[in-house]
Parts: sequence; structure tokens; C-alpha cells
Amino acid sequence: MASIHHSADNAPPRPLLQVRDLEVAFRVEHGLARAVDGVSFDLAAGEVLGIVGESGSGKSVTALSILRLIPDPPGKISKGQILLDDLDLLSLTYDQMRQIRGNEIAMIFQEPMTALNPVFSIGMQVREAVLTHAKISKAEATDRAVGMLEKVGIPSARRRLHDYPHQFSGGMRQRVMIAMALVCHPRILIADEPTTALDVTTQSQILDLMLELKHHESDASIILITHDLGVVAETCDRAVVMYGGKIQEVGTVQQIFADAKHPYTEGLLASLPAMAGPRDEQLYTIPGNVPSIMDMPSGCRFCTRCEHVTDRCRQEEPALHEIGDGQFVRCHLLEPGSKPDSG
Amino acid sequence: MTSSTPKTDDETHASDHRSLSPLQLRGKRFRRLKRGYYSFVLLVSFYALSFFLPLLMNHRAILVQYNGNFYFPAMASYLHDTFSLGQEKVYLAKTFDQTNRSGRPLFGEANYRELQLSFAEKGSGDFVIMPVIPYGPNESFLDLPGTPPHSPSRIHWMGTDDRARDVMVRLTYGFRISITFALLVTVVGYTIGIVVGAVLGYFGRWVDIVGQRFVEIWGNIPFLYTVIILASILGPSFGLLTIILAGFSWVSITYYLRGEFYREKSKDYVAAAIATGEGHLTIILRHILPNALTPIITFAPFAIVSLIISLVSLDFLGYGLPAPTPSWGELLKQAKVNLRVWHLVVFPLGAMFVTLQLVVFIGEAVREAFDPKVQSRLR
Amino acid sequence: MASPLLEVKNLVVRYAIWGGILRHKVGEIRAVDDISLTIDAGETVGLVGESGCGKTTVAKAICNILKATAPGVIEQGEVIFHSANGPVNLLPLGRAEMRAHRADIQMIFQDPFASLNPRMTVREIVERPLIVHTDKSRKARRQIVDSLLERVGLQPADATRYPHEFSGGQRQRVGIARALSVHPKLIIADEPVSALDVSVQSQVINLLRELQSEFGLAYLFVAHDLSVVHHISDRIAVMYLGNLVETGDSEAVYRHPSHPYSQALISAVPHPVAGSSREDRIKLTGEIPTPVNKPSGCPFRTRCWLAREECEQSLPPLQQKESGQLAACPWV
Amino acid sequence: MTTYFVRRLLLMIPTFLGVTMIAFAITRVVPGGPLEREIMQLRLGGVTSGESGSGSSSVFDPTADMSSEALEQLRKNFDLDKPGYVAYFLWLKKIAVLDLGESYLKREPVWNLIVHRLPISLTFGLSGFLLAYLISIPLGILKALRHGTAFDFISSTLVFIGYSIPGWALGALLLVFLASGRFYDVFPLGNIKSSSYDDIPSLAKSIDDVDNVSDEFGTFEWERLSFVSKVIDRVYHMFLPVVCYMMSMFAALTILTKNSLIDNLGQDYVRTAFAKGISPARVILLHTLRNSLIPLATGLGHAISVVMAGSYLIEWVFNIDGIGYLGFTSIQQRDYTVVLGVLVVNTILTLLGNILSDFLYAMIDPRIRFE
Repeated sequence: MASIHHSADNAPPRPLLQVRDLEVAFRVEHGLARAVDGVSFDLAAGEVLGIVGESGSGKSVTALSILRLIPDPPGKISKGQILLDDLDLLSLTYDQMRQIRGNEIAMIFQEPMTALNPVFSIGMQVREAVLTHAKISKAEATDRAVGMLEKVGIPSARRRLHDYPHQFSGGMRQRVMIAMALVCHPRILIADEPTTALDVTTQSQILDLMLELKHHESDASIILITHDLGVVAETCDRAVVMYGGKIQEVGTVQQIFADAKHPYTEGLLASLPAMAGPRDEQLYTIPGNVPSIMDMPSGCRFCTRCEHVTDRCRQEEPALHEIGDGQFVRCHLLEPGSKPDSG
Repeated sequence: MTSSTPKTDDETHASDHRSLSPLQLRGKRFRRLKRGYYSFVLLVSFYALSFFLPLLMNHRAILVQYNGNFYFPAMASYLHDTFSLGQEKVYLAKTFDQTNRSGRPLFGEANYRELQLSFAEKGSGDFVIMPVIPYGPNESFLDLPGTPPHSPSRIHWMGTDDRARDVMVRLTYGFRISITFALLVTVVGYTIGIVVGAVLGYFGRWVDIVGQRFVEIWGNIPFLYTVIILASILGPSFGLLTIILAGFSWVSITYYLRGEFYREKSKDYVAAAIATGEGHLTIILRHILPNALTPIITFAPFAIVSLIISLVSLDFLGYGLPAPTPSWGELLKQAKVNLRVWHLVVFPLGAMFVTLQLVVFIGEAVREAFDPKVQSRLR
Repeated sequence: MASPLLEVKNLVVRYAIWGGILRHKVGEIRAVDDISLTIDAGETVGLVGESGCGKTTVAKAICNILKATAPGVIEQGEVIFHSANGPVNLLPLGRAEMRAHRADIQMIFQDPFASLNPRMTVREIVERPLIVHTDKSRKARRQIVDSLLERVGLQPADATRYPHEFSGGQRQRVGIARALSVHPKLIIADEPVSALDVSVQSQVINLLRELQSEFGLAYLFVAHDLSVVHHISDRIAVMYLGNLVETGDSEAVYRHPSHPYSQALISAVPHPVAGSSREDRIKLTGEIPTPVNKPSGCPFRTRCWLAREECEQSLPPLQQKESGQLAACPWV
Repeated sequence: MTTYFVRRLLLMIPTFLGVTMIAFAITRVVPGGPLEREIMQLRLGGVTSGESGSGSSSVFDPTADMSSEALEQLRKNFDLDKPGYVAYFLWLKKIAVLDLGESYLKREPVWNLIVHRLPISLTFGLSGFLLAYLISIPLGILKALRHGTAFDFISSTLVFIGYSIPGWALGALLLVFLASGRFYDVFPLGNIKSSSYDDIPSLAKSIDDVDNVSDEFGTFEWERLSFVSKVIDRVYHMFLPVVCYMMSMFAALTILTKNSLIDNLGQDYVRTAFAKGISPARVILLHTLRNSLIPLATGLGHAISVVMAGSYLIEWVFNIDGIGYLGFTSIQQRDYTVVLGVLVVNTILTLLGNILSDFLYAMIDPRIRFE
């Protein structure tokens, strides 16, 4: 298995987080659904990594697996390694894992309304995150919570400690979530569709906030899970494109958005109504629908919708291989020696 | 559409190609829940079988051959009593020239058990085929030794009650009555509840505000008081009890249905129906109602349980079905007078327990089939 | 210029807020505040805004389903539909009178899960409008449904299936087939693609455009995604907190937004191109106020970098701007 | 929130009026009421004093041979000479000053009858309710956490039994086996305390001897028992009925707890809590349980109405002279002032219970509190 390293030029000696051959299966009534199938990627310190994909691509499951938050049953991490420095998170005891959660790696979620407990004040919820990992007094924890809430832009934070989640707007709730995640200064922040439930202008504010905090505060790494290619393009350093539980393409944002190689990535980008492009043209479309996780095609996962499909694609699963400069693609047509059709 | 966590609900991944409606899918899931499904099969079979009770447990013979003629006394009285069919209600003793032991002609209805014995003694080729258990539900065995209630014995497996009637036979007949009663009340009560709930939930606004007040008033009238008062005045009868209980049981359904209608009404498929120009009645009946029935269906088995309990309770208090109707509660009422007669408590309660247990199993399975609680453990 | 098909004139929609011991009216929300729009036959008008700005309310008011779905709503103004028999104001029409125009104005909804009745087969869903508005035979309806399904990219065999057996994109196609079944002149599409996967979005957008030229449809395309709206619309109207802040030709509004809010909104859209950065974005401060505590005067003034004292006084009227569009801000 | 509760309190009024109006109407229109009873008594009095009466006709019309003046006087006594609504308002006026009238049979103010019995009913009912909560909530939590395990399966058997045996029926069964003497004689057949020295349990006898608890005439005086003995005696008498009250709520409450907890365990905020690194115990007992308590708290407010509605059967089985028993016997005897009095008290308690439910709901769920 080829390991996927960070772009060669500025690669730090050792990535902060290495995901190796991760496999997550869910037991459903008709069998086993492999939601994530052999996913490997690295995250460097200080990097913002985007994991992008459509529904059912396995991007959220990948994110949850890193913190071992896959509900079991019905799900199970069946294979793989998740290395934080040298520590394999999957081999930790439960109590050791708890020390990682929220402390080393924190997570924020898509829907800030349901992700916050409706019956506890936000002050209690942020403070709880502090007290779980730091041996300090309640008063100190409260001070830290206030400090963090101020940093994420909650006006008159101390006064609002006793307010409940429903008293905040969507954007403010997501700020509270971010404060709660960052209050222990984690090294990695996993953001699972953090702006999907928010309006465009609010999304912009939240993304700015995340980048700003990363930059000035803890210089943590961020894994940003999203389906919005635009968000990836302007916030991430590198991106992982997932489809059908597998990584299809990995590269820097420059590589992915200026020089995408995988037919799926290409198609996805082409099907967006272009900002600059002419209005009256037909949009490019990827034919067909996203296959259900229960009936993934054999061979290449994308073969049912790919324009360049060959018999080999239908039978044989292509491997993820480097096509140069840290860009990896899972496609037979781009393998060394095979001649790609003109796209 | 953004969460990539796979849905574990099989409704989204129906793997077989035959299209199943949501209800059919749930039916399929119900059949997979063995305990509930077999309880359902068992209960339905018992209930179906109970309509043949007059041929299984009766003091009247199934078939009598006498002087070359065939008689069907059990069938005749069953048809006559239940469906008003046929002419003969009972065959008199003189039809078979039955005499008592001293040889005098017997008056009144024929005694088929005796007749069977005397035919056998005579050996004339006439015969009597008795039901498996040759006792009637309202038949008093006054010739048994001792005073009633008699303890369980080899002849009367569950003993007799205070009028020397066979407990087992009365319990079995009581089963049919209890289930029939509960089903009838459920159907009537549900119909009222669905109509009221649908109207309140669909039209909302002042209809709802005013309607809810009335429902609340109705719901706060203590049902037992009313039942007892009305039953003692109008004279207890199966029909009256059904109407009264149905009149009270609809209230809780109304709340469920009102809530469902409120929720469903706000969904876009209803907006689509309105935008199509559908009428109120079509929207209520065709569009919303099929989607609003889930909580009611899951609730139904438990409603039946509570109705059977209500009937037993009323009989126990003495305000239930009119007197010689075989009833579980009536046996318990007898036991209350003398608690040492254990078989009048244990067997009726056992019958009720087994029946309700089956219904509860069905209810749990229905609930599970309609709302599978995927218990996922997060740690 | 083409003839107007639908004119919305000074539409106001208010929701009453009930409260107090006696549940009397203690206030009201102006969900839609004096909005005027024209949709010509065969054209697409895009209505853009963020959640809670009242764009869906406008869509539902035009279809005259607001009163039937939301309690305590008060509508003012006119929604004039130019039917074959001349113009008619739809707003005051009752259920029965409205039915005559329902076939001409159909709706497509945002959530493909909630907008199809889960207990009906696709055939039943698509043929309901035919049953209500035509007296076609069962067989004729069957043929229409089959051909419609094929037209929107489904199989006739799908007619016997239930919505839960389809993916989001396929469901949205069913919704489109339903809207098309009675040959409408105008389709109100309320966020028709925002719940769909990226790779399916473009399929549906293309389908909507094809159908438009094929059947001469006019669309009111309600969405929050500016790039999609720009792509499909001839003209765009931008809403903020119940007010129309800018309206004009799609290109003009998109390329040269006049109103500060339009500028911010367009600036906030992330571009899926290499090298796009967040640096030169307009950074708005503060949150969108809720309609309950809507600011006086210009609703955008609390977040506007051009705001001055006059903005508190009154709502600026729509004014003609250089690039051709109308914008409700005197300072640009 | 205050306005909300004021509103709720005001809404009690129409409901209360509606309920009492219907009940009042029933007592007026049905035959066999107090008037007939009074007349029968007068007539019976006549018969015993030797006058000849034409008995046969009286069965159908007890008023047949009454003088019209006497009849009129009687009707006046019961306000039957006035139109229904006038009589209702007269009755309502008295209710407003807590005058519930006088029992026809017991010749005692209804208020006294109720005040005397209400504490008895509430003691039994609420202890049963408390016990049910103490058992069902932990059991429900355990079942939710061990969903699908052997423990869940086995404890479900208990729940199923609880569903299919009503409390009073269990009472009858327990009495047969544990109190009737046919099998065992461990518990008393009824009442709430011993009425003679022989009745009290042997444990209490070992503490107090007969001389200490009798007055100078040798009559047993319960009050003279030592505190410990009193407690033992109370427990001894209350045990079986309280178990029955408990059982009548046990199944539904356990399943409610379990389902509600499972529902909440699947919520997003649980995932957030785990992502923070909080211990599972804290997530479940603090985060999830607080949310799961919402339906349970609602049930707590309805406790009173549950106790009231279920009480007559259990009270009847165990011969407890509580308010349910009073109501039941009054209906049997057509003692309508008592029936209406019990109804008034029940309705008010039920409606207050509903408001208490709302209040508890609001206490637990801040979303309601700030509405």
C-alpha cells in the first residue's frame, strides 16, 4: 500500500495524524455496509485538510472514526490504524481515548441546534469541556469558558453564560460549538459540515473565525468535512475527494481545482454553475445517481457514472496511486502506461 | 443530504425489487418479529375457533340419531340465538322420548348427557355425539356433592362457581365475549377519535380551540361513575356497555390524531395537494390520514388490553355485562366474597393474563415494526 | 418585452404573534413587506435571500396556499395572474375560485422527502393533478404519467414504486413530473435543488431549463444559492428581512451588485476554483436580525458598512442604478 | 411563563364548569335519585307504622299515593322544582364557598366525609406512585443501557406481566395467597391499621404487650402503640395495596423511561458530549437523563388523577375506606351529593395535576420556560 505523503517540498518530517487503511462497516438488515473502505491520508501540523464528497461517500464516517465516535452497534471500525504522532488511537483503551477526545482532537458538527444539549446552559457546556481535561477549579474553568466565548465573538459572554442554546441564533450556536471545541486547545479540530446549516453570509463569518483562530490561537490542524467544493477551495491547503467510501483523489487545493485528474472530481467541478462562465450553456452533468451504499458496483466505485468507463473499470478496482507531486488518483486510465481518452 | 452516515432503516434500502408500500414494509418487519407474530397467529386462531365454541363446549349434543332421524341440537340453538336462523331453538326431552331415572317423561329441554347414557344402555343403534366438553356455560351442576363453588376435580378441571357452573367453560366463553367487546369498542372509539382528531388537527384555529375544550371536558368526566350510573339505570347490556366505553375511549385517540394531523399538515406534500386544488375531504382522507395512522396502529393493541381490563373491572364491580353472561370479572367478584376459594381467582386471572399477554406481545412487535429503536451504542 | 404573466403588487404578508393571558394579538411579524415583482411569460425570475427573509412566503402567497398552511396570516396587495380570460387577482380568491387557476400555476418544493406523499405510488402522486383538473380516462392518465416520467428521466416502470425507493434527485424528478402534468404556464420552484447532491443538482437544473424551452414555462426560482440562481434566471430579485433590496437583470445584479447586502451576499459565495481566497471578501459583522426584532428603516443598516443616521428613519425606495438594476440604497 | 400559567388556571374554569354541568345533569335526569329514595323512605316508614299501602303500584311510581303538597315540598328540598340551570347555579354558588352539601344517607356534610378520606387515599396512592418511580426509573435506565441483553430480556418479562395484570387483580391474587389463610396468612385482608391487639403483626407484639396498648377497660387503643410498632403495623397493612398501586404504573413507566432514554441516546448532543471526552456515566446520568425526564415529569403531575381514577378498585379489594371507595359506594347508593362532591374534588385535583405537569415540564426544559 502506497503511503500518501504530504506534498514533497514542504513536507514536515512526520505528519501529525496518519490514517491508514481505515475500514468502517455498518450492520444493516440485509448485510454489512462498508461505509468507509480502505481510507488512508495524512494530516500535517498546521494544515487545513478538506474531505469532500457527496452523501454516502463516507466522509463523515471517516471523521467520526478518528475520534472513535462510530455508534457500535451498528457500526464498527473493522480495520486500519489512526496514528496521532506514534499513538494508534484504535488500540487505546477507552479511558485513554477519552483523554484524546476534546483535549487533543476536538470536533464540531453540522447542526449546532441539536449538537448542543437543549437543557443545559451554554456556560455549563463549555465549562464542562474544560473541567473534563484540566484539573482546575470551577471558577477558573468559568473564566476560561468566558475567555473562549469572547474569542469566538459572543458579545457580553459572561452575561450570556446562563443562556440556553435555543436563545442563540444559528451562527451564534456554531460559535459556541467552536468555543467548546477549542477551549482545551486541541491540536486537531475536526469540523463536520460546520456551515451547511447556516446562511451564506453566516457561513463566511464562521469560516473566517475558524481560520483566524487556527492562525492566531493554537495553530492547530483542521480537518474540514464538506460537500461544498467552494468552501474547500478557499479554506483548505489540501483536499481528499471521496466517493463510495473510497478516496478517489488527493492533492493540494491548487492541484484539485486547477488540474483535477479523476473523472469524478472533474465532473463534479464541471457540473457547478460557474461563477464566471456564460449563463445560457447547459451545465455538465454526471449521469446517474449516487449509488446506495448497499449496492456499490464492483470494480471502480464510479464506473456506473463514468464517461470513460472500460471493461477493466467494471471488473477491477483501481489502486490509489501517485501521479506526481503529492497528487494521488484512483483511476485505471491514469495509471502509468495506460492511455487516457481525451476528457 | 449531507450526512454520510448510512441509514440502517431498511426502508431506504429495500433490496428486493418488488415495491412495498411503507405499510407493507412494516408488515414484513412485523412478521420477522417471531414472538409478536406467533402471538398474533395464535390469538387470531383462538378467536376464530371461539366461534365454534357451541360445538366444542356445550351441554347440547352435536348430533343425535334417534329413530332414524338426525338432530343437530347445538347447531340449531347456536344458529337461532346468534343469527336468528332456523326454527328450532331447543329440542324438548319429549322429542327423544327421554325419561328420568324413574321412567317418568322428562319435561323441558333434553338432557343429552343422560340421553347418551340411556342410548348406550339400550343399544338400539341410536346415538348421541357430545361436544368435547359436554357442559354448557350457563348450566348449573346442582347434583354435584358438596356446596358450590366446587373445587377443581377430574370432571370439572377448574372447578365450579357459586352457582355450580363449570369455570373452564365459562372462561372460554368469556374469552370470546371479551375479545369481541374490545374489538368493537376499539373500532367505534377509533372511528370517533379519528374523526374528531382529524377535524381538530386539520382545521386548527378556532375549531381546534373550541373543540379541545369540549374534548377536555369529556375527558375529565370520570368514566366509571358514568358507566355505573347509566348501566344501573338503563340496565346493563352488551350494546350499552360498548357504546359507553367507546364514548369514553375515543378521547385519547383524538389527542394522538390531532397531533399527527398538525405535524403532517405542515409537510410539503400537503402544501402540494393544496396547490393542486384538492378539496378538504380528499386531503384529509387520501393524503394525510394514511400518514397519520402510525401512532394509532401502534397504540391499538394496548387499547385492547386496557379495554379488556375495563370490562373485567366492570364485571368485577358488578356493573358489567348482564347476569348469566359468562365473564371473567364476574367470577372474580364471586371470589371477593370468599377469598379462600382460590380457583375463582387463579383461573380467571390466568385466562385474562394469558390473553392480555398475547395482545401485549403483539403490541410490542407492532411498536417495534413501526418504530424500530435502533439502539446504537456510542461510547 | 414579453407580456407579463404574473404581477405581484405591493405584497405584504404579516403573521400575528399571539400572547398574553387571553391569547390576544400582541404583535405581528412582517414576513413580506411591500414586495412587487413581475414575471413575464416564458422567463425565469430568481428570488434570492437567506433563510427567514420571506422568499418562501412570497412563493406560497403567489400559489395562494399560505392561508391554508399558516395560521393567523394576513395578506395585502395584489397577485395578478394574466390568465387566458384576462387578469385576475389571486389573493382574495377562495378555494373553489382558485381551483380554476391552479393548473396554470404549479409548485416544486425544496425537500424531495417531505413533498411526496410517502403512502402514494409515483403514479398516484403524478396523476392527482390530472384527476383534479381534467376528466381524462384512467387509460389516458396512465399514458400521460408514463410519458411524463420518461420526459423527466425516470422509467414508466417506476410508476408503481413508492417515494422511499428513490434517491433525492429521482424524487425531485417525480415532483417536477407532478407539476408538469397539467401543463402549467408558471412554475414556482422553491429551492428545488438545494437538498440535492452536487452531482445531481446540475442534472435537475438542466432538466428545468430544457422543460422551460419545451413547454414555454415561466419560473419563479426561489433559492439561496446565488450561482445557481444566476445560472438559471433572466432576472434576479434579492430579498432581505422581508424587503426587496435589489432587482434587475441577472447579469447586472450578479456582476455589479448595487445594494450593500447584494454585494455582501455575492461576495460571501465561495468559489470552487483554484486560488480563490477569503481575503478580499466583504466581512459582515453581526447576525441577521430575526423578523421579530427587525430594525427600523433600512433592515440591513445594523450590518451595513455604509449605514448612517438617515438609514434609521425610513426604508429607502428602489432606485435606478448605473448598471440598470433597481436597488433600495441611496448611498451606492 | 407567569402569563402562561395564569392562562392555564383560567382555562380550568370552563373545563370544571363543563364537567360538573354534565355530571349534575346526569344526577337530575336519571331515576332512582334522592327524591325517589326519600319518598320510598317515607313510604316505608308508613308501612312499618301499620298503615296499609298499595305496594304493587309503588314499584313503578313511588310518588303515586303522595299528597301533592308533600311531593312539592320534597322537590323543593332538592331544588327539583326549579329549572335545571337555576338549580345548577344554586349548587355552584354553594360549591364556591366549599359547601358540598350533606350526604342523604350518612347525614353528614360531604366535605367532612371527603376530608376524612382524602389523606387515606393519597397516602396509599402516592406511596405506590413513589415506589413505582423508585423502581421503574432505575430499571428503565438499566434496560436502556443493556438493551438486547439477557438482563433486558428477563426484566421485560416483569414488564409484560405488569401490562397484563391490573393492580387490583394482583391485589386479589395476593390476598388469596398471602392473606386469606387458604395458603398463607402473612398479611391482613384490608384496613389501614389494626383494630385489635390480635390483628397487629407479631413483630409489633414483641415490642408492645397487650396491657400497654389497652385502656383501663381492656380496649385496644392503636394510639398507645410505640412509634416503631405503629410503623410496623402501618407497613404491615399498607404493603399489599401499595404493591398493587405500584404495579399498576410499573410497566408503562419502565417502558417510558427506557424508550425515552434510548431516543435521547441517539441525539446529536450525546455525540457532542462524547466528543468532549466526558465519561459515559456522566453523559447518561446527566446529559441524557435530564432530557429523558421530561415525559416522566409530565407523568408525575398526572399522579393525582391516576391515583384517583385507579383507587376505587384497589380500595374496594382491600376494603380501604378512602375517597374512591366513598365515591363508589355513593354511586351504588345514589347518594348524589356525595357523588358530586367527590367529583368536584377529583376534577379540581386532576386539573391542578395537569398544571403541575406543565410546571414540572417547564422546570426541566428551558425551551418551554422562556417561551
